[in-house]
Amino acid sequence: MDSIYWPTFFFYLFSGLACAFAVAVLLSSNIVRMAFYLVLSLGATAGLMFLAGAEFVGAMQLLIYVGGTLVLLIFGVMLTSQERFVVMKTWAGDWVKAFLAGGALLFILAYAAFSIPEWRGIERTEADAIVAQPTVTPIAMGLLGARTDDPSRAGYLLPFEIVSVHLLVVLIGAAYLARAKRSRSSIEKI
Amino acid sequence: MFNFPLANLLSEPVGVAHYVTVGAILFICGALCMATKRNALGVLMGIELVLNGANLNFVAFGSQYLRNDGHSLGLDGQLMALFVIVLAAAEAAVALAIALNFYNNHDSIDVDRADQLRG
Amino acid sequence: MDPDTTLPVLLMAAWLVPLASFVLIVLFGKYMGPRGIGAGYLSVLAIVTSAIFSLIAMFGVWLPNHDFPAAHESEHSSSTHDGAVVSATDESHSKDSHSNNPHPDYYTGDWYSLGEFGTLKLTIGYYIDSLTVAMFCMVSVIASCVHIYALGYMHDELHEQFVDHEVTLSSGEHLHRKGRFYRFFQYLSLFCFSMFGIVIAGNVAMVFVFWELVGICSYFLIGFYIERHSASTAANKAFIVNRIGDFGMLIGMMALWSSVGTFAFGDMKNEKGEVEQGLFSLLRPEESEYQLAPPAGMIAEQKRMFAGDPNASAGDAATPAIDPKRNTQGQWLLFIAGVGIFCGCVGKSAQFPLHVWLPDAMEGPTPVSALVHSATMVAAGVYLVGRFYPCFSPEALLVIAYVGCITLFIAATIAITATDIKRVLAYSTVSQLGYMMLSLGLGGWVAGMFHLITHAFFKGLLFLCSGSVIHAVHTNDMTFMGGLRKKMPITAYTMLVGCLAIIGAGFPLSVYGLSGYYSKDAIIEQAWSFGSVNPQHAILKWAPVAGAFITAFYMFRLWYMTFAGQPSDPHRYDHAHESPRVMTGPLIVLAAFAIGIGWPIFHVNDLLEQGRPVGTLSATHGELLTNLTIPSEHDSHVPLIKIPAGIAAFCTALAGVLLASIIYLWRLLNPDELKESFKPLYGFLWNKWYFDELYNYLFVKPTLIVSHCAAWFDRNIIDSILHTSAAICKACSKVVDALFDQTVVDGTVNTLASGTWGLGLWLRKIQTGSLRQYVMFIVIGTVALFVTISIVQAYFIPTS
Amino acid sequence: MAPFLSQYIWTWLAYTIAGLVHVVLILNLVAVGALVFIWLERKISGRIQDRLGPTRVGGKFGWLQTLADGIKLLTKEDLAPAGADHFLFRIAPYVSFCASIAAFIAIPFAGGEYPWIAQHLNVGVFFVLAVLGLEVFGVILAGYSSASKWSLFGAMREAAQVVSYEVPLGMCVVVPVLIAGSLDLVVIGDSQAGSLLNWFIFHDPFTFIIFWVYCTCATASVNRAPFDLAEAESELVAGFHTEYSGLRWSFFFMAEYGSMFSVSILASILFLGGWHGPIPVTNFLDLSPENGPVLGYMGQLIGAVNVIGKGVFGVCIMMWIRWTLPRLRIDQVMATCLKYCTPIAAAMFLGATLWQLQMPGKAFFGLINVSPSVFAIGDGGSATRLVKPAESKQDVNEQDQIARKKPASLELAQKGL
Repeated sequence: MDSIYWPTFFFYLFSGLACAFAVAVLLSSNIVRMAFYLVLSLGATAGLMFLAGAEFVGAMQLLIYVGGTLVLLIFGVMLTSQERFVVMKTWAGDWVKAFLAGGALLFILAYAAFSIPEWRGIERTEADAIVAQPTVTPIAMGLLGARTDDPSRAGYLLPFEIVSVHLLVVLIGAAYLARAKRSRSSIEKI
Repeated sequence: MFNFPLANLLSEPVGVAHYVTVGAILFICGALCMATKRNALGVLMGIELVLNGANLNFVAFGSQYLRNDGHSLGLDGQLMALFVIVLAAAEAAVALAIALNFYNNHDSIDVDRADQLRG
Repeated sequence: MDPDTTLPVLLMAAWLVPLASFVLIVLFGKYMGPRGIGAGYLSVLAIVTSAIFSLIAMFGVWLPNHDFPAAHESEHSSSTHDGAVVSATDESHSKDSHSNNPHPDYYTGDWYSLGEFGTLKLTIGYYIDSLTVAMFCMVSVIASCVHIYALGYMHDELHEQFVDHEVTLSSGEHLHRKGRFYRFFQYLSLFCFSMFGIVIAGNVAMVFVFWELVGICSYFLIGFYIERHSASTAANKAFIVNRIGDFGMLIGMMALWSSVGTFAFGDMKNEKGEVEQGLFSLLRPEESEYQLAPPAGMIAEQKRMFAGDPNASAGDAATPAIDPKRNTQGQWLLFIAGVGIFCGCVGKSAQFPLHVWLPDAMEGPTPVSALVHSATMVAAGVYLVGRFYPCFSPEALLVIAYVGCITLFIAATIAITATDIKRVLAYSTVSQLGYMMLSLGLGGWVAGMFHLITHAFFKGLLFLCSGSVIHAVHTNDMTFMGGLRKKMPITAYTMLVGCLAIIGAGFPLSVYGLSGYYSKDAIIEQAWSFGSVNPQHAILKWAPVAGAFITAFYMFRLWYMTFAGQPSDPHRYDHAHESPRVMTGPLIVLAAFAIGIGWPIFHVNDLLEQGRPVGTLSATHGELLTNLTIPSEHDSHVPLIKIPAGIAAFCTALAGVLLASIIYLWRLLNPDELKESFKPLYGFLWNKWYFDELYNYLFVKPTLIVSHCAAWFDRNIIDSILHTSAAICKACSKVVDALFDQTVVDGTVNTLASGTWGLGLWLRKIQTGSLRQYVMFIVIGTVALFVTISIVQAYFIPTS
Repeated sequence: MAPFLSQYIWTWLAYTIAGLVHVVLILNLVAVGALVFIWLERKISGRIQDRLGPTRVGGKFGWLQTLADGIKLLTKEDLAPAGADHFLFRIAPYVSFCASIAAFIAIPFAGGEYPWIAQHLNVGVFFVLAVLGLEVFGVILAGYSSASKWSLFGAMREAAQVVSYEVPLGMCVVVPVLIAGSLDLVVIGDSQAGSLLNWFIFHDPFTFIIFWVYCTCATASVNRAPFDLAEAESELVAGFHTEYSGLRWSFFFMAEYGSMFSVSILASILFLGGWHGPIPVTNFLDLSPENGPVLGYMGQLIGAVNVIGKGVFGVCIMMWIRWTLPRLRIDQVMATCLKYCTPIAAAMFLGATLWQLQMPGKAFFGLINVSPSVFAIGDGGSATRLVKPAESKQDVNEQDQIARKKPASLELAQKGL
């Protein structure tokens, strides 16, 4: 038996965390706790991304998802809670149906994933020889339109710009959608 | 010699399949979340989980260390994941706005009450 | 300048400019200035441009390149001038009488080929000789005057609301409509274009096309006040009567083409450089010294027609039984062709028996009348006779002469009693056209054409004057006029010039006179010359003389009733006024032409002499009527004929003027009493020889009876058949409806509909509106997709 | 440290020991730092308000006052409101505190080839920002789970404020990243090697302005006065931590001071030269690793002192501001962010970009040249980026020539544009 390969150890640690908290999100009925578990799950996923060599994506995941999205989520929770703790019970039948369907899908996906030999991972000897390559600069150059890994392929300047504009539009639209409506009486006063 | 499958679990590197399985678990948790939560924000969290599972798959396919045949999406996988993250943020903003409007109109965020489009 | 290239271009420009104006006005007329006034100016600009091009063609190209032949008429009429010349002309004269003239100078060619069907070639081409150029100048100058005049005359149409006082609606009000100023000029431009087209046409087909175009223009213009019943019926009448003539013309054309095989007038080189002989060369071949000789094809055709011999061909005709004295081979066909073509001219030039449309055509606006009666439409008929002159056999010419003679007399007599100022002029036109036809029929080609030109000027003048009067007093009836000389002197004295010109006033046996003096005297001389060789046709000798008397009488009757004496309607008299300058200007110009156009120094006669058609100079003898002789035109200039004819013309005209003065100026005889004393005759004339009634009984009534019968047949027999079959159909379809439609068709449709409805109801259950269930559907769908694909892959796709 | 240890003991043990050492060091830094800062704040506020501050406990300067407070808090009863969500209520302070401490994982205290840093990340800046952003999460959980309207209001304000201020803060941070060409904090710090003239704050006018924007936004994002709306005593009793007592309350407090310290250190690394002092003492003394481990260690120590000193200075400035300026209203806070800070940051970002394009390889407002090796675009790792002394002379010469050629080609490029 070989010595422990530490990335595998951390993979199982983080994936266990991520899955456990994802299940916790599913099972919890308190919306704020759900949000809390979700943050943890996402944080663990960010760790998985670091492990897969995508440290920039992981950092972005932390920064945007955890820092931004979830704050918005909780913001929404506070604005929409009519009681102190919002609990909405789901029918037991829904649970059963959901778990049946979900279980079937999970089985299929996992079976499919493990049925491909190339996806089983590399040999230990190869893994020990890995020297991590930083990915920030290639990603940055890719977003600016120049691919350093494969110069023959097109960069991502156009999608990047589209996403930027899209984001701007969405934010304006969201602000418009969410702004407080004036009550009828105040309009009449004007 | 027959090896017990879990015997060298921690001593062998993981592969894409492991990541995909984790992604599938996250995805299914998210999907079930969407299917079972009556709270609109719960549905939104389910969506986040689904997207996250998908992201994990992208990253896994883009990683150079996870496949034994040397193929990978390379940078594309990571950039896809980045775009998904950004779009998810946008989606969350819009979804929250919708939820707020919904709340304003229904005094609740129970999605089961949003069935005006029932056939 | 090379006339071969420049003449066609110049005349084509003159021809097409009115078309351009027409097209522009059609498209943009409404937007040209306030209520389309710009259309008038555009039209005037176009016709003046045409006139300038025509005059350039005449004075810049034709005259410098073509010397006049040794003058005949002018020398003869002024034989006292120069003795040396007399002998020379006598020599040439004697030579001319016995030999025939060759082709005149002409230019012909095709601009554009429309199509070629076997030997039939349809082209847009030109045939230009001195007659063409002269006609171009005449038409464009007169049309320019008329256009300018119309700018003033049609001024009422410029109002936004034009009130037509002659139309009363059922509500008792007069008709109010928008002004149609631009439309009037649009038609005028098209009219001029069509007339130019006839004149310049290089082949028969093109002539026919523009012939019909002129017809349709006259229809539009006569019916310009379409709301007036009289105007619309007059337009219809003109159109229908013209169609009758055109039918004859088609027969003539077909007769010519089927036997001769070409439509072109002149000889033309084709692409290979060979000369294709035209109509004139074929009918008057050079070998027979330009005598009219029916070509081989015509002889064969006649054989086929008359003998019923379908095998007859040109080969048989190649060896005819030659009887030099009396060769009737092909003459009948020639006669038919000639008379057929002449039929068209009868219709267009309002000859007896188709003259009835012309007086009715007075319903159009006066500028239209002026244009129709002087330069364009009626002139077209005479021009066509002149153009086809080489194709007419002596017998056909005799028919022409008799028709002209009858026309001139009938029209003149009707004009005596007419009180409508425009109708008097209209009948005078018919009468003068009769003169022209008579002259042409008697061999006086130059005289007829000369009279065509001079008449165009003074008749245009007369009509414009009458229009001016009508404009002033708002009525056509001369009995409401009188004494207008003081109110509108320019109109009065220009009209007097017109009257004098039409009666042929001049110093007898001298060279001093108005334009009519020369042309009319030439016609009478020709008639006398003809009478001297054909004593059996003496009536043709005296009719023009009598006509001259009547002409003088009614023309001066007209002038006296209008301008002299006391005003018969003081109210109208008080409101009368001289017309604006835009109308009097053309009057003065035309008056100048009416005075001077015939003067020998202007050489109009010589110009026409240049265009004398091939082989028409010498005297010819009839082949079918052996005792018929068409004399040479130059024979009429011998003093033996010229002097008595001139004196007779002068005396009759003077007598007519005197009689008119006695009755209408000095009032020595009361016209009403005369009316009473000659009541039957007066009634006969007043009713225009009962021509309309005659035609009514002869043609209209029978047609109506036949059509009533047909209508009865329609209504009773055919309709009942239809109704019965419809009822049967209905019954059948009711049965089918019950048996098939309601069960099978409706059943299918209803089943489909209810099936769709049921499916929709079932599918509706899936649309729960529940977000969560939709997610479940997605998950289940994904699983199902995977399972399906797996099964398909495992069991149905063979593994390689 | 771990590789060094793993030569002697099991690898996993070596890593564990190394990790523990790092954790202890960082925890000490934050916890002890908080003790010091609380005492410091009391003294400074006293001085500003013309009084002495704590004097009784702990000798002359009252330096034991905080420790005494800490003991008092430890002994207090750990209360939770009846309606609270106990689980979240208990866990919220730890979330904040963890986030605050976790930021120090990626913060270097000394650079060079062997930087003093718990975990060397090549996306260090982002990591620090992300983790600092997580801190607000604890605040929100606390405010929500307390079942108190004051807490909820405080948390709401906090959420709105922090989320808003992250936008200009991110833009401010990107400018030094842009100039250094890396997200790696070690690289950024080493890019400012040399004297005060090489600091990014003096790099060009835009960075000079954006430094102050950064200060404003950083103050706001750590909820310090005048942006401390989340705990505005006059309106909300104590804001999100109204219901907390004892040790849990002190965790929030430590998290706050930890965040202050971390943003200050971040400011010092991004703009103020990091571990490079205003005068390059280490260079004068040749305190580099090449001259032996001891001298190298001395150099690193001086660097750490520099970083911590600048951080403390930043914290003191924040305290000074707190006791000087009145608190803003929430709408003023948002207006400051959205109407002023964000546009200014965006404009400065653009200006700095253009400046970089126009004057590459220059420092101190474009007045002096910098060795181009520092500015060459590489990928991340500091080890590959630092110039080896043996080759440096030739390299510098060559690269100088390249640098001299560069403006010409850039000019051409601009003309082409």
